[in-house]
Amino acid sequence: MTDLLAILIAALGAGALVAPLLLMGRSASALTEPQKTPFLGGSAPRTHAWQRYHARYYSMTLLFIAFEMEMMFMYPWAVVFVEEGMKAMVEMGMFLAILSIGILYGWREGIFKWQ
Amino acid sequence: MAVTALVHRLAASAPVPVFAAVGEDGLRAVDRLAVDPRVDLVASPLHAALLLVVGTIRDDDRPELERLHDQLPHPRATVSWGGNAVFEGEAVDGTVDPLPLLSDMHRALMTRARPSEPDLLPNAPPNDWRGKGDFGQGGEGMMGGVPYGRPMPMTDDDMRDGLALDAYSAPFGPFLPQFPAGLTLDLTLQGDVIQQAKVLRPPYPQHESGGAAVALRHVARMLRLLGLPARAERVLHDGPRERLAQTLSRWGAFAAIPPGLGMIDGTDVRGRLRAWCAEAGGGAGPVVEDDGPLTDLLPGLEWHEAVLVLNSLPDAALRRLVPVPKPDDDQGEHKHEHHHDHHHHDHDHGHGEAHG
Amino acid sequence: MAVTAADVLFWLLALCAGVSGWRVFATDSMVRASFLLLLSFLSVAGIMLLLAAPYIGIATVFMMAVEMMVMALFMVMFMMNPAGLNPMMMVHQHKLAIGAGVLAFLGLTAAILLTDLPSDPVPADRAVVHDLGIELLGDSMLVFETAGVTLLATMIGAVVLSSRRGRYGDADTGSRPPGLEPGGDPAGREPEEGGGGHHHHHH
Amino acid sequence: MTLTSVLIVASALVGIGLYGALSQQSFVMLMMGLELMLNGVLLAVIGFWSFGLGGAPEGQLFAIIVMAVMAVEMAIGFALVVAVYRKKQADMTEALETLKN
Amino acid sequence: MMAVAAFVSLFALLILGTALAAVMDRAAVALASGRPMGAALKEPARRAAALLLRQKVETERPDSITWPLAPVAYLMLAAVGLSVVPFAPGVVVTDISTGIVLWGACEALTVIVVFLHGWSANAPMALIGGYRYVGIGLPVLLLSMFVLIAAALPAESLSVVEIVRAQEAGLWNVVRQPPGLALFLILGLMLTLRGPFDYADAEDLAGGTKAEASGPHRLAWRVARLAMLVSFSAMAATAFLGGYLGPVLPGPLWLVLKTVAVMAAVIAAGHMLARLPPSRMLTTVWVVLLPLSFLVLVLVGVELLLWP
Repeated sequence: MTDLLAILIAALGAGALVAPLLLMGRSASALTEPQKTPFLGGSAPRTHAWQRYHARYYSMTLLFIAFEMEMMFMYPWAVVFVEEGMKAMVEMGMFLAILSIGILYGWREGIFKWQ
Repeated sequence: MAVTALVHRLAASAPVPVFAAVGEDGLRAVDRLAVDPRVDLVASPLHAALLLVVGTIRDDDRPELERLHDQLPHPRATVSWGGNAVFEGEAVDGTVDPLPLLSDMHRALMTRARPSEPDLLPNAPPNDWRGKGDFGQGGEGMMGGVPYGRPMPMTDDDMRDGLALDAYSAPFGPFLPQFPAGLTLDLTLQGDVIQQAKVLRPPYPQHESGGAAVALRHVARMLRLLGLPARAERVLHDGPRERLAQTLSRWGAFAAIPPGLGMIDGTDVRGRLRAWCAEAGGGAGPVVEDDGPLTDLLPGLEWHEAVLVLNSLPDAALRRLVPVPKPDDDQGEHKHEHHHDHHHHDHDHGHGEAHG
Repeated sequence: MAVTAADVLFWLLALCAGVSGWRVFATDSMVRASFLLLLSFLSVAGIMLLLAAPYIGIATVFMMAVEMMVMALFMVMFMMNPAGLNPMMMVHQHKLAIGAGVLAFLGLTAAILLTDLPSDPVPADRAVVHDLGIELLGDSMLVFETAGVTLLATMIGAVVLSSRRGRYGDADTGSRPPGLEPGGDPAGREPEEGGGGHHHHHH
Repeated sequence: MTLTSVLIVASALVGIGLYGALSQQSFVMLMMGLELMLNGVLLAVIGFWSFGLGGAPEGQLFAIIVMAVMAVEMAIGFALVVAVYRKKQADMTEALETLKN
Repeated sequence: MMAVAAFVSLFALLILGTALAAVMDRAAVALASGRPMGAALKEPARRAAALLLRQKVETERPDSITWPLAPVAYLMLAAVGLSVVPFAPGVVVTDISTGIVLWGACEALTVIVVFLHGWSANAPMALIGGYRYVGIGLPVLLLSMFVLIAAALPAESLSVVEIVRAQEAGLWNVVRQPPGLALFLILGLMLTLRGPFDYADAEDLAGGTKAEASGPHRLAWRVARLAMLVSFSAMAATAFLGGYLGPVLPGPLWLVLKTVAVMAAVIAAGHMLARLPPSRMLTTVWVVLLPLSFLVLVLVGVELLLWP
């Protein structure tokens, strides 16, 4: 409860520091059409830039979300590591070794390159 | 009010944010300006207060220059330095140092002593869209029409992984600071990978015969693109010297360039950077005998790599690698359009794309 | 019954979770939809903090932040009109869906109200993260290692399905990368000969 | 804030998620509905754990498993989307023609 | 009382630190490029004033909610990240038991914020910048979480306060795991869009996600980036350099000194090495840096097993 409140106050307080910068001048001077053209070195774009964007690392992101799940287990593990000693080391070693196979496989398949 | 006055005074003494539109024989002057701490050469017109037109500008590039001018946020002003004065703004002779004028104008703009320059292009959207379409947004259905003035990109094949997503196709240049000055490429991108490249306009000749100073500026430009702007300035500041290549490799400059990138005549970008370094130390510069075309080099490259390739080439070779535009292909059409009425330039493209 | 600050926070967060969850399906922009869903998760994470679950609550934030980031990437990749420039209504069986949603809510609420819920709150001084660690390494060790294997299988499956050399064959069959030099060898991996793959557009 | 109120909020999330999952045509939007439902499940699990189980670690473990299920569902779901798109260049669960407009 | 002191410290460090970071940034540029350093002190204020007076331009059809939201959220995340850092014994905004998890959540949300900044402008350069950044940012998150977990191992807790206490009782983490700090600095470069990890706002994209931002908007983005640098540096100083611990001087001063030192290191590192093309960097992060962070974890683990 106090944690959440403290975090919210810190966040909102900081946000209030720059929010005026983004609110100022919104209506003051009307923008003209040529001003609003996105920058392409002088040329005008033909289409909107928003598109079905080809993120070249899409396979990597899928591997990433599966691999990242291991963080959920690692944080509690870190808390009890000293207490559990060797057992913790071995179990997490096994867990990470299993997941590392996935990374090696992904590497072999070339997913860490731009597709 | 005291605060406002303070802000104006502080702003007036800030380094002058300048966007440089480089024309024929303008590069040398701009590179000299880049090392001056009183000037901030910025990469986007939206970050600039002054538009500096350096060297002679082609008539064809006038509409682009005007658009660039209008993209500068108010308060703004134009200075043309050498070459043909293109706007009514201030003009300086090529032999004169423009810095005092730039500083004065910036000061005047920031203290509101000088009015901001109005737009040069008419205040009209690229396509008429207001009130049209199903929701008044100018679009039709899912992908059609011109929502908010422009059509949406359409699907196209992908050369690398075969996932046919939307291809972004647009002319890039002629005043893109990361491209050789004047070069205008019609690029089709899928994500950040170039699928097709077509030269619309060649780069401006810089009439530079080579030599250590030119090589050094090339090295500096490459370093800036590799994310080392301060190092680039250092290189220019320290002047020509030997063993520059060793220094660069300590900074990881060679390691950062993929081997085999932009291979021409058996030399890649890495090799050419090495040759630039050698030339800066009194050796021989990069030799590019092949004559292109440049547009074959770019497809398949990711944006950052493509920019590196373009900037690794010597001026003369670059101009040779760019195919001479034939009068009968659509190169001619472009010129035609500009001469007639550049305001309708976007229309034609827009509609062509929407139904394509 | 007195309303505490915790209650106010709870209902605010609950409102935020619900409204942003609903807006996910009402917005045109896929990017906004993804991050509205994230906002719903963030609100729930806030509620979890109130529920004395500091670990699960905050871990939800980082897990969901990256998942929704990836979600946004894929939404934009595969949805037509990803930014919603043309407003659209991509729903079917709309009334049925609303009915099912309302029914599920009412049914579950009724069940909750009619059930005699257990009451055994977490003691304030309980080291919940430590407990979880002990549980993972002790009694639930098998669950933990099974999760490892499952995640490995997921990783491999995702790579096999999504990468260019998936089990549906080379994705670049039929397309040949250009040469590094004119007429030279292709850049990148060369597709195998004889691939009949042909891409067709739906426009 | 009682277990009842937490569970009602959770069931509201499940309800909205169910609406999304049933009404959306596109596969990726359908996944968003599923995620929202799992969000409700997650909240319910933590609510139970917090109010009804005296903080037994199994409750947290169950929440982690729900999250793992989400991660697996997403990774495999999107991989399938990619694979299907490669094959058919379309990701709709229904044919495009039936779309409005 | 302690809570008030903590909030005052947080905002003081955030605001003054940001100003100092701006000066240091300019000084570093001057130093690295061989210019006179004299102007560096005043330049940030002058540049800020000049940005304040310029018009804020929007593109034709931006996402008008997420675009201005991005800089605000960036700064908010910097503040939340800083809220787990203790300024002195007992003076901390939130002594949450899962402090490093909260920090990790802030990292992940930062990636989203930068992406949104690139996406919202509906302009090609910004879009490419945002997307490239996500590709590199996501795997770098993994690195940072591994090294932070390694830093938390001796403390037997995820609380940042406990991590400092463990360093008081034993060794500073930088002594125990020097490569951990080095890897964590990479995260600093990534979070603050600097040098070799600046894929979002890079020069080759005419400024990337900030290419279409002008005037006050650009100022806000710059401020948020620098504030994130302060927040990151304070976190690195706390997790690896003992935070407020130190002889003679009062604790908060030590924290400030260490924060400034880390800030200087991150700024310097940003000017040190060339940026790889994103594809090469992605491979490097997964294949070289990630195994390295595993190694750090294993070394710390073995060390703790041998000398508990």
